[in-house]
Parts: sequence; structure tokens; C-alpha cells
Amino acid sequence: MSDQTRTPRKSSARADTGHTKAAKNPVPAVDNSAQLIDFYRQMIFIRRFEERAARGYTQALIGGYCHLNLGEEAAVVGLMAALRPTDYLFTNYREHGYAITRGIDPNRIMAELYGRVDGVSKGWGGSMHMFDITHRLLGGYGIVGGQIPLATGAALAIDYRDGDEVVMCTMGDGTTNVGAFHESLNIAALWNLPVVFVIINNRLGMGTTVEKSSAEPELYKRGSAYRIESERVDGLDPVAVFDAATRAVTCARSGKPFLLEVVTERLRGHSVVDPAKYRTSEEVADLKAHDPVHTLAALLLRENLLSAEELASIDEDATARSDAASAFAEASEFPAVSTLFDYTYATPVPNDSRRLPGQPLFGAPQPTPGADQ
Amino acid sequence: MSDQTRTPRKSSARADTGHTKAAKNPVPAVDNSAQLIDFYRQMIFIRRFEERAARGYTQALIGGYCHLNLGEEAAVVGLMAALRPTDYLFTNYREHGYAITRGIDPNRIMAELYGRVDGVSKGWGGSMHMFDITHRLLGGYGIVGGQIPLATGAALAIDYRDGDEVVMCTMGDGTTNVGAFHESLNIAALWNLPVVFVIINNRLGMGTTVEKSSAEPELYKRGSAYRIESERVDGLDPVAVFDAATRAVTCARSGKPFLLEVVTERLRGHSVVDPAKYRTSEEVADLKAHDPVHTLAALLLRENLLSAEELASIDEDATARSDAASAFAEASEFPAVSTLFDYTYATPVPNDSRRLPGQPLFGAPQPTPGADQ
Amino acid sequence: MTVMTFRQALHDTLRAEMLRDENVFLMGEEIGVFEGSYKITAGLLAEFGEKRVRDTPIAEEGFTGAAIGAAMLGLRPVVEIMTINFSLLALDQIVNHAAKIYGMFGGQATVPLVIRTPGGGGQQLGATHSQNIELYYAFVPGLKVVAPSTPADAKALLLAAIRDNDPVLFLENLALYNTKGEVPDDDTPAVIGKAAITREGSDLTLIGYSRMAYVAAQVAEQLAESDGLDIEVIDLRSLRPLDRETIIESVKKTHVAVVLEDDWLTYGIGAEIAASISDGAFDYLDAPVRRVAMAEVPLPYSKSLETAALPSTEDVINAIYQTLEAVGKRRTKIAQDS
Amino acid sequence: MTVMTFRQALHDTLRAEMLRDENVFLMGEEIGVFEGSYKITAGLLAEFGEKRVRDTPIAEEGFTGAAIGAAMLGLRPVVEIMTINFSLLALDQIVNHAAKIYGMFGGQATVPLVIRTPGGGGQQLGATHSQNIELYYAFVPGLKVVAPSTPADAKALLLAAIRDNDPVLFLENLALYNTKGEVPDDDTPAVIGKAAITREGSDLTLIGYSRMAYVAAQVAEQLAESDGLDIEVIDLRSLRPLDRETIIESVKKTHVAVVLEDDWLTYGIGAEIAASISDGAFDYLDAPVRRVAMAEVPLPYSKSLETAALPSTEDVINAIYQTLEAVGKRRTKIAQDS
Ligand SMILES: Cc1ncc(C[n+]2csc(CCOP(=O)(O)OP(=O)(O)O)c2C)c(N)n1
Ligand SMILES: Cc1ncc(C[n+]2csc(CCOP(=O)(O)OP(=O)(O)O)c2C)c(N)n1
Ligand SMILES: [Mg+2]
Ligand SMILES: [Mg+2]
Repeated sequence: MSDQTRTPRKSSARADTGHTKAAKNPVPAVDNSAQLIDFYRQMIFIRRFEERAARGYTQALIGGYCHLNLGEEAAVVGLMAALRPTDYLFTNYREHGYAITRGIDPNRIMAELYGRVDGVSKGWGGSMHMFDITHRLLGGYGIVGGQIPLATGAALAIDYRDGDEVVMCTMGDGTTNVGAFHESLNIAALWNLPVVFVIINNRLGMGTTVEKSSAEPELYKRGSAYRIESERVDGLDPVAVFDAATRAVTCARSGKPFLLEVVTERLRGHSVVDPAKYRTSEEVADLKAHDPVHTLAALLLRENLLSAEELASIDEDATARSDAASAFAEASEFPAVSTLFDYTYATPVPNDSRRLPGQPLFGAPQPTPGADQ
Repeated sequence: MSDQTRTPRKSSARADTGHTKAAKNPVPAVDNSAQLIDFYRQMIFIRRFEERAARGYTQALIGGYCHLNLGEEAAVVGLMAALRPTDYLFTNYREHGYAITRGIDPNRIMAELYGRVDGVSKGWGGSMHMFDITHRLLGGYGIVGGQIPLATGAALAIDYRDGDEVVMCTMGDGTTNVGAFHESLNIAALWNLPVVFVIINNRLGMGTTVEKSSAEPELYKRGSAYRIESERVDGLDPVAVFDAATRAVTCARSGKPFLLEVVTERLRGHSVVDPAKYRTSEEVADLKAHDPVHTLAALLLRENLLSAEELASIDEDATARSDAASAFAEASEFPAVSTLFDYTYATPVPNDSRRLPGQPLFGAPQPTPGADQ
Repeated sequence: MTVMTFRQALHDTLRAEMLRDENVFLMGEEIGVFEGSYKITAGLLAEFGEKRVRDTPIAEEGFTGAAIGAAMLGLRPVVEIMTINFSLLALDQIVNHAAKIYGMFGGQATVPLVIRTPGGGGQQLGATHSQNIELYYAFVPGLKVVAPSTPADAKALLLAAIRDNDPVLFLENLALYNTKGEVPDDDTPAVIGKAAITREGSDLTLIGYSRMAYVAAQVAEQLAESDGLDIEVIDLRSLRPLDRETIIESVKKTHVAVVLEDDWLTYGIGAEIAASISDGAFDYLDAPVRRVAMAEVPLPYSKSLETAALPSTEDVINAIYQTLEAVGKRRTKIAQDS
Repeated sequence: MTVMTFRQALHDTLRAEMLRDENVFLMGEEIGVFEGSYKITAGLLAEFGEKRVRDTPIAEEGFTGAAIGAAMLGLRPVVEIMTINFSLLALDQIVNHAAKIYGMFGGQATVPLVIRTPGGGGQQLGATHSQNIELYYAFVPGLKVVAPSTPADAKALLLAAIRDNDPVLFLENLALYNTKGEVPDDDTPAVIGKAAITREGSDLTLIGYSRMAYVAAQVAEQLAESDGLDIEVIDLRSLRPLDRETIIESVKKTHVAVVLEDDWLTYGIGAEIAASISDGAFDYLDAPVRRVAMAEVPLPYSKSLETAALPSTEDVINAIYQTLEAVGKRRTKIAQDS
């Protein structure tokens, strides 16, 4: 893959990503140093948490697929800052950072990765399926695009009840090519639903570039097929993301869906096990040069908002909390086999199968694991 | 449903539909009287054929669903005239007129409606599934949108072989909201496939208006989400349709897919059995006033291209041929039950089931109907 | 008790549930302005308005998924998928999402959703519009699948489905909509997961669901009159969970069983029924369980071929005769009678 | 004969067929630049170029449908659907189009298409990524479904599938890719629709397909050593058509059968196998056909629960012991041995 086939990465080109189709409600320029520091705290924690998760995977303490938010930290924190606690988030399998930033206890997030009872989804979901009803994270989803109709429906429920919450639905760039994207944006626009569709454009779906997968590679422009207002923003800049997300959320709260494209990075492979051999070394170097966590640290230092020591201490704290999360996770129990049949149905019904593999259909006494609860 | 919710029907508004996004290769103004007469001949035949089909349905000689091209005659003949015999057509369940205009023997089309062996699909398909390999009509399809990926794939095959054929794929307005539309247009544009996607916008999907089903009701504009060139044309004017289709086909032949929207009419209900109660009497009157067959007849008369007698004689001929088609169909045999298992597989394999309902799985001698062939 | 059609029972139940619970609403293609392809929802748009009777674009995946999302927030959508054939387009949302959300997230969200959809062949609708693919749902843990055959059950099971907190696939059948029967006036929901013995008998167990339970009931009556046969009829009513016990108990009594289904034989619903009987009533069974099902072809349009491919009443009767003959029962019976 | 992995056998066969016939080409997500999620297509983009190794957008319905359309015009696409779970999104194109086109149009067009896709749980991929839904294809007339368990069959069945003029669902399994076996050097295609007796025996018939045929072979060897049991193993290889004859003949000899499957028990593939045996070998069967399958839950992520929900070798062995005990065979056997 050559550089030419990709969206230009240099800062000159990057400026391009900020241009908006309809940037209404511009946020006034204010002193945002507190916000910047806060963003940094969150971003470095995501960074360290994900690195710790990668290690847990290598240690075989985490299984399945494991997709990290490395490189997307600015996008994550900027987006989440624009939501009220009562708003809802639907996202995909690359969601650890979102779970953290929504305020879910990182111990429980790590415990989920470890498949333990204290996990945010009780160990049933794993890396791809974090869910927390109290923090209104309505799921990471492993089926590409699967979350989009669901998010649209959640917005329908809000509208049905005349609520003032908003639904945010994030997805990858590659995901804009699935049919569910089209069907859902159309429905959301037709019915004026309070939903922000966010494209996290890290310019790759696994190994496939945006240019190879989307005939309109300026993805935000796809909103026009549904008369949905849209905007593209630089996803390496948390403040820009926050501002754009705020506009988008405001628009959605007024009953008009919005399509926001956040152009960002994927620092590593698609998942922990992907060596990303399809990337050139220049590309990798370029990614490092634009690392949003480093960029923000440099800015904070440069603007004298934080000293090197303060930065280091924030970083250490992030590492310590990540390690603590791992320790917590490792100490947590595996779900008991007796709970295997607990979550097939919410409303119990007769004749529901509770047979373990190999148990006879009839006759032999059936030790029903769920029964001893 | 009020008039306001629909695309304006008056001729002033109608002029609007001719405006093109990118009308390149304009066809020079020439004397097209021969073409007009030819179009009329074809249109009146579709009209009479469909009316005859409706009668066959009432007589219970035709079963299943039966969707007619009444009101769409100008669109059909204009589109078909733009294709070479070697080009391919994929369409939907509302396809009798296309089959006729592609040059398939109307007797065989009617026989298909009657479910007879001489039918164009040997009686296996019925009204919704006309197919003729020699005339390169690659199917009417009953699943809304099902034909779109297939047509895209046919274009891929042409491209794969460096052929110069083009695929035309027609669909209804309501069909632009299915996921397959999005996925296919994207693929066609990415891979530069020789395919023209045609939206036959009769402004209703069953009883649902375009405005109620498509958030961007100017449907041709949806091409922009894939950087596909697109255009809208007045589908009551066969010459306008022909010209636009010619541009579209030329574009596709050069390796760029095209999206053409043809704004037309559906004179009757969605299918033969639909009384279309959801339409107001003004609407129905308005439809009649814009009947493309009558409009063209009036033009031919006004311009002295045909006399009233000539028009009448063409019409009588159309009626006679439709009646003949019915007679042919009625005389044709029903497929023999012994052929029931002939078309499950093209490559025979052992253990293929050839059991009639109720026949035992084992033991009793199995009279395999396909075997006596 | 009121005598009404299956269609009316569905309509009235939908309406009553919408009146009872404002979280209940309807979504689907052509259910409003068009009044429903099969007119189940006729009049409801006028009565309840667009908020609660939503005409959707043609987007099975999109609107079914939206219903699932709305259900996660506590609404109780009742989706109509025009025919079960089109549900294939929504299958990912149903199987990978609706059925998984409760379990995959450790029980934190429920999906109180009903999907009503008719199956059925025999109307010359051709290969893509005449399928019976309830198997695709019955196979999936996390879903419940019910399949009424009478107006009374249409009501009772629809009540149960709407009030259940899990996604329920509610199977209808084109050929049943105009059938009539008595319907209780009170609104007592059925118990999902229970089969019904709709006719007691001792000569043979005849099993069906949806249209084939209706056929089973008719055939049993007919053979009682014509041959003095005493057939026990089981209407499965629920395909998931499957009430094996009721089936097995019956076969332990009758020793022979015939299973009727409108889908393809190999891997069809009847396979599980036959396998379960052959296992659970192993020592009681006097003859192989006989299955009557569709011919395994894409259903042709032409009437001659379609008729040949679909199970007829005659096919059912022959299968019963042959099964009884295999165990010598019918001869005895007929001998006794004569 | 060359010893190679299942993965290598697939790779080499794809490559050989592409060299043999220029109408054969590959389509799917991440099969080119990424070299395949499971690396089956590694190196093929470099060798054959973008025309014949097409990375598609994420659009299962769109690209599968496009492959069908291309096949209608005589190309022979081999589509990779990354895992069978995602095939639900393409199901309408496969079931309503690929499987119907030949019949619905009276035999005028064929669809020489292969869809390769792996199923399989046990990798902690969670509920949506661990399903075995080959049933959805095996049920459908017009499709052929093959499910190899050895590298040799991977080759022979893939050759057959590519050269067949009908749409073939070629089932792979994540857990088999690294297994090894001897593969013939010549390219003789298998006969689709034929099961194989991979081990002859007289004590019990053990039936599986895909990964479970592999498990069956291993268990049979193990029990031969440990218990002196002489188990006959049948690898179904083809789920549609289903070779009932081979199964029945075996059970007529052994009188007992255990069916192994990686999917959910109720309505699973095993139901048809059990039903067929119970019918065809009715007078020969000494005990109910036993099925070993997954627990009927959305598969949890956590290792403890996932392990409990999936059939283990131990579960298989227990089912065999219990079946033999039921007919008094094992005791005899062990008594003889001791
Ligand atoms: C329906 C479906 N198809 C394919 C996959 C496999 N898959 C998982 S992630 C992914 C790439 C998604 O790319 P993008 O949308 O850009 O998100 P990113 O991973 O870059 O965050 C693919 C193809 C899947 N999970 N679901
Ligand atoms: C996937 C699917 N959903 C629903 C239907 C039922 N249906 C048949 S035609 C139709 C309306 C299509 O409208 P449009 O695309 O405008 O075409 P028109 O009938 O007006 O020509 C619908 C909903 C179907 N056949 N397939
Ligand atoms: Mg991406
Ligand atoms: Mg229309």
C-alpha cells in the first residue's frame, strides 16, 4: 500500500479535515486549560489501560478478539465530553476507551476482559461487548454495523417518550459501507430522531483503506443522501472533537440526526494479534509523529499548563490504575458453571433447555445448573 | 394522503424533473417521428397486454402476485431503446413491459403468467420472475432490491472479461431504501463497473409515498454518496427517457456506473388486487390526465404523424396480439409433475431428495417423478 | 366466547394491547396507510396515529433493528415483517442482536419485542415468496417462537408474546387468516412453551403447528367419521421452547406418530420432533415416526407443480394409513368396525 | 501424498484452481492486502493481482450478491465470508437468490459459486462470533453444503465445489485450520453428497462432520486403545445432499449410534441424523440415538462458561459409554477384554 492511496496524513492535509459542511452553534473561544488537562488525564489513562490490556492478552489472561483504542484517545474523550450522563452510547468492539470515559470503574472493564464475574458484562461479553446500563453505555457490538439500527431505535424510544436525551452511535470508516448504515440513517432522518452517528475514521478497516472501500471517501458527505447535516473534524485534537461533537449533539437534541466524521489514527494492528504488515515503515513513523497523546502532552508543556513532573505523575497514576485494574481482574472469580443458563431468557418459560453438552435428552437425571440458584 | 405530501404533479412541476445533474453527450435534435411512432406502437402494446393480464388474473388464469407496468410504458420503451441486444437487463417483479420490449415473444410471456410450459421461465417463475437468457433479460426478482447486487455482479463479469456490454438494473423508488442499494452502488463505483442503476420513481412503494420513505426524496441525488453521476428525467416522455438512458448507458459503457431516476406513474394499484383506496379521487383524475399513452397519441395526432384511423388500427393490433397471447397461453400445457425435480440442481449429485410430500423416507418404493424423463 | 377469524383475533388483540399499554406500538411496511398487506392492522393508524402505527421504509434490517433498540429502552414494539421470506434481510438483527443482547451483556437489558410474520405456500407466489423458514428462529436460544393454529391461540399467544420480556417470533400463515373459531372474551395469555392436545385419541399421535395443526385437526375429525379412527392431535404452539413432554406422553399411549410440517423435510422442524419421539418414546414406538413435508425444491409458480410439491390432506391421510398398517392397527380397527 | 495442514490444503487448492481456470476468482473481506483473516489466501493477491483476488468493502450482502451475479454470467467466484456468523447478512442473497435462480427461471441460468466460511466456537469470541449455523444452508434445496474434516477432504471437496455448477456452501472450522493430514497429490474431486466411513467398526456408529468428525475419529482411536472398543466413524462430509444410506447401513450393523455436532441441539443438524436413523434403522436400533451438541445458550465469552457450553471429548466418551451400557454392550466388551 502506498501513501498516495490514503488520505493525506501531513499536517497541511490534516487541516482539511476540520472543514465543516455546516458548523452551526460555534462554541466561543474560552480558556480551556482545565479542559485540556482533563482530556490529557483521560487520554493517558486510556493509553495505559489499553497497553495493559495488550499485555494481559499476551499473558493469555484475555481471550477472543481484542481491539484497542490506541491512537483514538483524543476522539474518544472529545466525543464523550459532549454527552450528558443521561445520553446513550452505542459503539462497536473497539470500545474500552469509551467505557472508561463514560465513567465505568476500570476494574470492572478489565475484569470483563479477563472474563470474570465482576466484569461490566459479568464476563459474558468480553472485549467486544462491554455494556453498562447505569452509565448508559448500551453496548459494544461485534457485528460490524449491528449497533446502527439499535441506536436508531433507542433514539426512537426517546422521541416516543418526548425525552431530551440523545443517542450517540459510533462506528468505523469501513462500517459506512454496510447496508445497515444506509437503512438506519434514512430512518433516523425521516423520523427526526435524536441521534448522532459518528464515524471514527482511522482510515483502515482491518487492512483495507478508506479509498479502497468507500467510493465517496470523504465519508461525512454521505449524510447528504439522507439530508443529514454532517461535518468532518480532526480526531487528533480533543478540543476540536469536543466542539464538533457538541454541535452535533445539540443538533440531535433538537430532533435532527447528525453525521460526524472524526479523522483519527489506529496506532497498532486491527486487533492485538495483527502485526499490521501491510503498513509501510514510513506510515508507522508518520503515525508516531502524530500520536495524539504525545501531541497533547507537548502542548501542555509548551503552554506551561503542566510541568514535565506533573505530566510524569499523571502518567504514573494512569499506569498504576491500569495495573490495579489488572490485579482486580485477576483476583475476580470466573463465572460459575451453575450460571450458564441464567441469561437465555428474561421471562422464564417451561421447557426451556438447560442441558449441558452430552446430557441425554430424556431419562437420566438432569443436573440443571441454573436450578441451584 | 394529501397532494402536498407528494412530488408536485402539475406540468410546471413536471418540467423540474428534466433537470439533470450532469447531462453530458446531449443527443442532437433530429426528426424523431419514426421513433415516436415506434414508441407508441410498443407503449400501446404494453398497455393492452397488461390490461389483458389483469383480465386473466380476474379469470383466475393467472395466480400469485401480479404487478403491471400501466403508466410506466414511456419509461419502459425509452429505457429499452437505449440498450443493445447484447446488453443485460435485471429488473424487479413489475417487468412484463420490459420483457415485451426486449423482444421476447409475448405469447411466452403470457404463458408464463398462466404458469405453462411454454412460459418464458417454463412456468416456474410466474409474473414476478420472467427470465430469458437469449434476450438477456436476466430476471425479474420478487425480493425488493435483490436484483441490485446481482446486476452489479453481472457488470463485474463483463469487466472481468473486458466486454463492452452494459448492465441495466431497474428498481422502484421504495427500493432505494434497502441496504443492498447502498452496498451495491458503492461496489459498482469503487470498481468502475459498467452498470446503469435506474430508479423507476412512480412515487409509491405499495401505499407509501417517496416523501414518507426516502429522507432525500430527490432520489437521483443519492448517487453522490458514491460519487456516481446521476440524473432525473421525466418518465412520461419516452424520448426524454431514451435520451437520458442513452447518456447513462454511454457513461456505463465507458466504465462508470450511472444512476438514472425516471419519474413516472403507477396508474393502478400496487398489484392487480390492490384497489388503492389510499389515493384521492383528484389524484386518480390527475393520473389519467397525464397518462403517457394518451399524451403520446395526442401528440402524434396533433403533429399529423398518425391519423385517428392509424392510431386506432395500431391499438386494435395491440389488442389482437394480447388476445392471441392469452389464447396461446391457455392452450399451453401445465408443466408435468414428473418435472418437479428437474431444476433443483444443475450438476446432479447422489442422494439429492426427490421425494413427493408424504412419501416415506425409506422403504416403500419411491416413484421419483424426475426419473422417467 | 365470540366466533371470529384468525385475522380478526390478531387485529383485536393488537388493538387491545395498544389500549392497555402505551409502550406497545406497531412498526412495519405498509401497516398504516395501506392497512397491512394482509389487513391485520386495518384501522389502527386512524385510531392510534403515526406515533404508534409506523409505516417504515422498505428496510427490514433497519426497522427491525430499530425495534430492537427501542425495546432495549423499554418500549414494546410489535413488528410486522410482511412475509417470513423477507425476514432473511433482518436475520442478523434478530439472531445476532435481539437473541443475544440479554445474554451477551450479562442480563442488563431485555428485548421485549414481538415480530409477527406470515409464512406459507400454496398461493402461487413462487420460490422466494413461499418459504417456511421458522426453523431459522426456532433453532436460536434467546428467541421464543410461537405458532398458533386457531383464532383463540392467535389471541392468547399474541397476548403472551407482547407481555413477555424476550424477543418472540410470532408465526402466522397466509392460509389461516380467514379461518374461524371461538375466541374467549377475557384476555388470558397463553403459556409460551406448552403444546396443546387439541383432540384426545389412542390410535395415533398426529402432530402439527400453524397451518399443519389446523390440517391435523381436520384430518383427525375426518378419519374419525370415515374410519372410526381415534387420533390424538397435538398442536405444538411453541417451537422454542419445545414441549417434548406432551409429545412423548402421547406417543407412549398411542405408540405411533405422524408429524406434519409445511417446510422442507430434511432438517425441517419435523426432524427434531421425530428425533425427540424416537428417543423419548424409544421403548413404546411401534413404527418409525412418519414425516409429511414439502418436496425439497424451490417452490415453482405453476399451479400443477406447486400443488404437487406441497403436502395435501390426502398425503397426510396416506401417511396415517401406512403408519397404522405397518403396525397392523388399521386393519384391526376397520375389521372391528365392519 | 504430502502431509500438510488443512489451511495449506485450502490455500494450495484455491491456487491450483485459479491456475487451471481463469474464470475462478476470489472475493471477500481482507483476503488480499491483509492476506485473509485466517491466512487461507496468503500470497494470492501478489500472485494473481487485484482482478482475481478482490478485497471487498464490508458489505456481505453486496459482495455475495455480486458474486452470484458474476456466476450467472459464467464466472466461478469463490467467496470468503470471514466467519459464518457474518453470513447472516448475506442470507437473502444466498437463500432467496443463489439457491433459487436455477429453479425459479426454469433452468436457464446456473450459479457456479462457492462460499467458503468458517464456523466454530471455543476461541472466546463471544455469542455473535461463535455460532454454527450451517443448518441455515443445509436446509435449503438448491444449495449444496459440504463440510470437510481432513486436509485431504478439504482439497477434494473444494475441487468438487469449484467445479460444480451449483452454489456450494463450503464449511470450514477455526479449530481445524492447523490440523494436519496426508493429502493426495493428484486433483481428483470428491463426490458431493457422499459420506465417508473413516473407520470401520462394529460396536457403535459415531457420526460427525467438520470439527466433530475430527473429534469422532480421535475418540474412536482412543477408545479402541483404552477400552478395546470397535467404533465405526462416519464423516458426513456433505450436509446437503445428505447420504442417509451410508449412515443407515452402518447402524444396521452396529445397532447403536451417537451423533456429534457443534451447533445447538434442538433443531440442529443432529436432529435430522437422529430422525433418519430412527426411521431407516428402526428395526435394528437397540438404543435411542444419542446426540452430543452445544448447550442451548448464546455462547458466553468467559472461558469457564464457554468450556461448559461446548461439547468436549469427555462428553462424547460419556455419551458412548452410556449408550453402550444401555444395550449391555460395553459391559460385555469390557468383560471380554478383562
Ligand atoms: C458483519 C461483519 N463483517 C465483518 C466483520 C469482521 N470485521 C471486524 S472489524 C472489521 C473492520 C471494521 O473496520 P472499521 O469500520 O473501519 O472499524 P475499525 O476496526 O477500524 O475501528 C471487520 C471487517 C464483522 N465483525 N462483522
Ligand atoms: C425485501 C422485501 N420487502 C418487502 C417486499 C414487499 N413489497 C413488494 S413490492 C414493494 C414496494 C416496492 O416499491 P417500489 O420500490 O417503489 O417499486 P414499485 O412496486 O412501485 O414498482 C414491497 C414493499 C418484498 N417483496 N421484498
Ligand atoms: Mg477503521
Ligand atoms: Mg414505486
